[in-house]
Amino acid sequence: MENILMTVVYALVSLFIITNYGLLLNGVVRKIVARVHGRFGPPVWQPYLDIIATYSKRTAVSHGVMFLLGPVFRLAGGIGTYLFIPAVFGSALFSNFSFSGDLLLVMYFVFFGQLGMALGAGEGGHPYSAIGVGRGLSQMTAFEFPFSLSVIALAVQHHTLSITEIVAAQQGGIANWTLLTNPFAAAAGIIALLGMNMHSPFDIVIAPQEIPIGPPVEMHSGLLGMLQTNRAVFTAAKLVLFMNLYLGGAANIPAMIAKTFALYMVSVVIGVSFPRFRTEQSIRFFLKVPLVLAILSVIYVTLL
Amino acid sequence: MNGITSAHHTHTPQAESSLDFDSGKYVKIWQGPQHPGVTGNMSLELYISGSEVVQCKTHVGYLHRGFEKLMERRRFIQNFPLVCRICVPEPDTNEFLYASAIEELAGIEVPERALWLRTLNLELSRLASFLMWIGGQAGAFGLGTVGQWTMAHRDFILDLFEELTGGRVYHMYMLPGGVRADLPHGFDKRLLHVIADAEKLLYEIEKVVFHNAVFKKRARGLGVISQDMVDTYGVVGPNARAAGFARDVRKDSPYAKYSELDFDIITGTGSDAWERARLRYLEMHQSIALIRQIMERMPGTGPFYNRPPNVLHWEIPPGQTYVKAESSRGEYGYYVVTDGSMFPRRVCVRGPSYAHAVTLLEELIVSVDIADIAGLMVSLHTCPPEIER
Amino acid sequence: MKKKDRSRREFLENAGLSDPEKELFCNAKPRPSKTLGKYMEGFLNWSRANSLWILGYGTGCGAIELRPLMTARYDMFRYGIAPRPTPRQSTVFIIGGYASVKTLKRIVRSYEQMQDPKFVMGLGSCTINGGMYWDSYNTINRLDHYIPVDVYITGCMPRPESIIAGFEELKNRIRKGYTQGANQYINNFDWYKRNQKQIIKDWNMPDYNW
Amino acid sequence: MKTVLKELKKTFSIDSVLQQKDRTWFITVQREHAVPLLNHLQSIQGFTHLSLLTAVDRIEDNRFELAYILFNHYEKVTLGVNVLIDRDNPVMDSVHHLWRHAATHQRELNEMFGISFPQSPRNSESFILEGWDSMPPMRRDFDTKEYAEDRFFPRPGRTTNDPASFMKDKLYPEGE
Repeated sequence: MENILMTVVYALVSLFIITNYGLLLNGVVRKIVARVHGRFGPPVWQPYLDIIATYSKRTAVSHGVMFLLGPVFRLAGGIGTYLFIPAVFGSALFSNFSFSGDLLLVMYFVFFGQLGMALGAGEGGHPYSAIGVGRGLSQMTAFEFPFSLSVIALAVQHHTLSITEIVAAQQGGIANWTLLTNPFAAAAGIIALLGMNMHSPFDIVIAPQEIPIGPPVEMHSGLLGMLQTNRAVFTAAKLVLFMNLYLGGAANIPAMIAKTFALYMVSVVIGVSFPRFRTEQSIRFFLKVPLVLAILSVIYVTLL
Repeated sequence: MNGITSAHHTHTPQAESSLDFDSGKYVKIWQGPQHPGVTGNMSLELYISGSEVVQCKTHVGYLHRGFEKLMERRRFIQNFPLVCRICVPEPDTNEFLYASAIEELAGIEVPERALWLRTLNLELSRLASFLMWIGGQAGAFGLGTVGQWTMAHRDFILDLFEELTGGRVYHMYMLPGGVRADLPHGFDKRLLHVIADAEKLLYEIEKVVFHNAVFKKRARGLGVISQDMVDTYGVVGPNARAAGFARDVRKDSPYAKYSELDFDIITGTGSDAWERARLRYLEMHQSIALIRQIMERMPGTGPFYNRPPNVLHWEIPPGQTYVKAESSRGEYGYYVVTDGSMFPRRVCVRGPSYAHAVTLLEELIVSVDIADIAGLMVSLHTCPPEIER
Repeated sequence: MKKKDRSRREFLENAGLSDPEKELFCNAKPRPSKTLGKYMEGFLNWSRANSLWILGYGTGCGAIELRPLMTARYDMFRYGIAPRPTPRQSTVFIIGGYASVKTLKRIVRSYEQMQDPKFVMGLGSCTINGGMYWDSYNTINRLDHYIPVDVYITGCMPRPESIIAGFEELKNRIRKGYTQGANQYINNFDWYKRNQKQIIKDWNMPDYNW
Repeated sequence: MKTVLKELKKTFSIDSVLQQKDRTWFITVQREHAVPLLNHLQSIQGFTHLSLLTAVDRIEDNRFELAYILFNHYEKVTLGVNVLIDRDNPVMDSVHHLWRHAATHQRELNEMFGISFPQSPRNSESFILEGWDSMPPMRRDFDTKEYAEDRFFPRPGRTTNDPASFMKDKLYPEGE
């Protein structure tokens, strides 16, 4: 009994820590992007201020229950994703509920949030939200193919679907990481992560010049605040998940930060240096090289 | 399919009748005026099926200030603060045209050096406008980085303007009979320095934008202006040159000192967004070269201002004229009519966007993906204030 | 809201709309919003002052100086100011210079769709007294007759530095607690509406755009 | 250009010819000859580019003066065709079949001067103004100052200097 209580307390603590980490990560990334632009950029703690200011805005309009539930689902998706991943391998504080949920559950949570958001945004009634939802879901289906296939490759390779065991199988030096033991799967998964992170050229959902700004166009005050919180949690959760899957997890906090940051930098650097795909271009992109890589990874592990 | 308008159906008039907008197959979306992807303050009334535009009506007039009416009740000299505000990104063309029209009608001589200074100003403003434009073009496709760089460099050019004319955006530099001020001391060194930096930036931009696969994917085949559209739609400037017509007011009817500068007209083939972007990029290099030429060939000293007669009761004999110059968007024209009184009888401004942003855009936008509308508008380089004045 | 509130609610007649349209739009009359306790509101004001989101709507030629402001030369992100493309999420509405009658209609619409608390900055002399278009038949003279204005920035055009100074002024006002522009609008609702309808002839939108 | 004008004089009645400057000419033709003349100029004489179509309000002799500014890209000649039409019943034939963007100019003329072009598409739609209920603003007898002052709540305290006296003090203190 205490065991489960302690786990809950631990999970809440690690959730709190990971939220702050996500916020600071966003702040740092804004700084880095600003430097590429030749600017100083906002202070690192700007995301905190933005969230407080957003929550502090009053709201006078509503578009119905589903509209209110959309961001809730999104945030639930983000938190759920995180809660079933061991953030730090072997640490009781950061292992969350990873023993009780396997990779499939996490994958479900990754996409649960977007589906919930789609429902909520559709309720908003703004044409741009509808268009944005359509774009987002179609792109999501596109990058789900390589991602799922590379996950299947991992499962076949390590004979398990539990993330903890996948991480455990990668311990003992960089040579055991999936990045090296199964490079195809890693490549496919990380390219899928680019799409998941929604930086350029895959930021077709919130394309400010095209459909400002997609699904959250009607969201304001608390709802937008929830979305911002989710952006912090979900980004960190996704990075932790991919770190666990491909970069051999992390034995301690600094290792986790280093690896997730490096992983995120891929998206950011590509994001600042590329324009945006059109929807069908992005779908075609995901269904070409990454899909081939993913299939190769499955073949590779089966031949292994 | 998406994003590609082919020449054959763009030339036929829009088939409003064949489309039944009550059938529920089409969604009506107002893009703008409050929309980051619309250039300036105008709006598009779009009928889309899926994400593809089937019909568009442009709505302008959000920036209408009634310049032409206001000019009729201000004296000739009082109009100079007004004219430069007609086109915000590139005011010098307006100043030059109004001044030269007045000089022509009143028969005022302009000293040699003033003409050189005017040419310098015009070319600088062209370069500044182009820099702003390429940032917008890249930003419309989602590459905000280039915009950040170019706007900063445009600002250095604005600093030069401020040093030369005292105004950052609006200069009011050219008056009938010359220009207001001579070059400050050491201006040429600073100018050449800024130009060199801009040139360096352009080479970086070429790497980032024109060697970029995604940009190429987006811009190729977007908004093709076929050869036979150019005359019937009044397409001018880079949009026409990209279609293969060697038309440039600086060559066709030379003004200021352009007849003494050597440059040749850059043309492209098959005017789509990529070709236009490429062409404007080359024209930026060209105007940098022109500015260098001007600085070389400009006479060192000399008078730069012939004082006009007493501008208080300055009556210009009746007459009419049409003067034009090549702005960054194409032929910019002023039609000025005087009736011998102290006020102009009629001043009509012909902005190049007048044809580009209304008739041409309504044709090109058909069957374009809604994602490409911003890119299409920017690639036509539309500027609303000069449409409605 | 509570039951008794709903019983006391007043409704707008939305005279400009046709009957089928009347069902589409909410016709409730807006009501002033209440502020929280002193310290809580102070804390929120501090955060509001440090994260200002501009509505991305270049209503006039003043917008030309917003782009240098947003970009590398005068980097306004340093001060926590960022552009935002939708009215629902933005805090500051910058009226860039003169507002023609056609634009004023959109300005009113966007302003009413912004969520409380919201602030308005009038850019350039044209918003103060018409500037050099004071005798034009299509541009308004005084912006504060149509929407409440927090800060005016003079000049034509105002330099980016002066816009930044204007933002500092706005921040000071917010920290001091002058955040009730929306309530001022709602309390003098009829006066503002009368002024707006006097010059916007074809009023084909609801009286208050929720 | 002179040969072109000679040819034109054969078929159309040209009232006046004015060479404004080198390579810029203005001719005045009768209203009924205007559109055929423009058609001829575009298709045969190579004046393929319509720069501008605008009007001048000649209120003193109760006429509107339309000005079609054409440009010949081969001869590099600018030609302005002026047409005087009656101010009381301002109707003109459309040229949008020759130049598509002429329709836009004609919309603007219809709105700003009240000159109607019946065949021109969307001619009666409002182009720039919205909900305009007064006389067309670009007519000479429309006083924009008065209109603005009784509608737009002018801010008190604006002092208007008489430009003559004010600039006399500033610019020409010695007096000329």
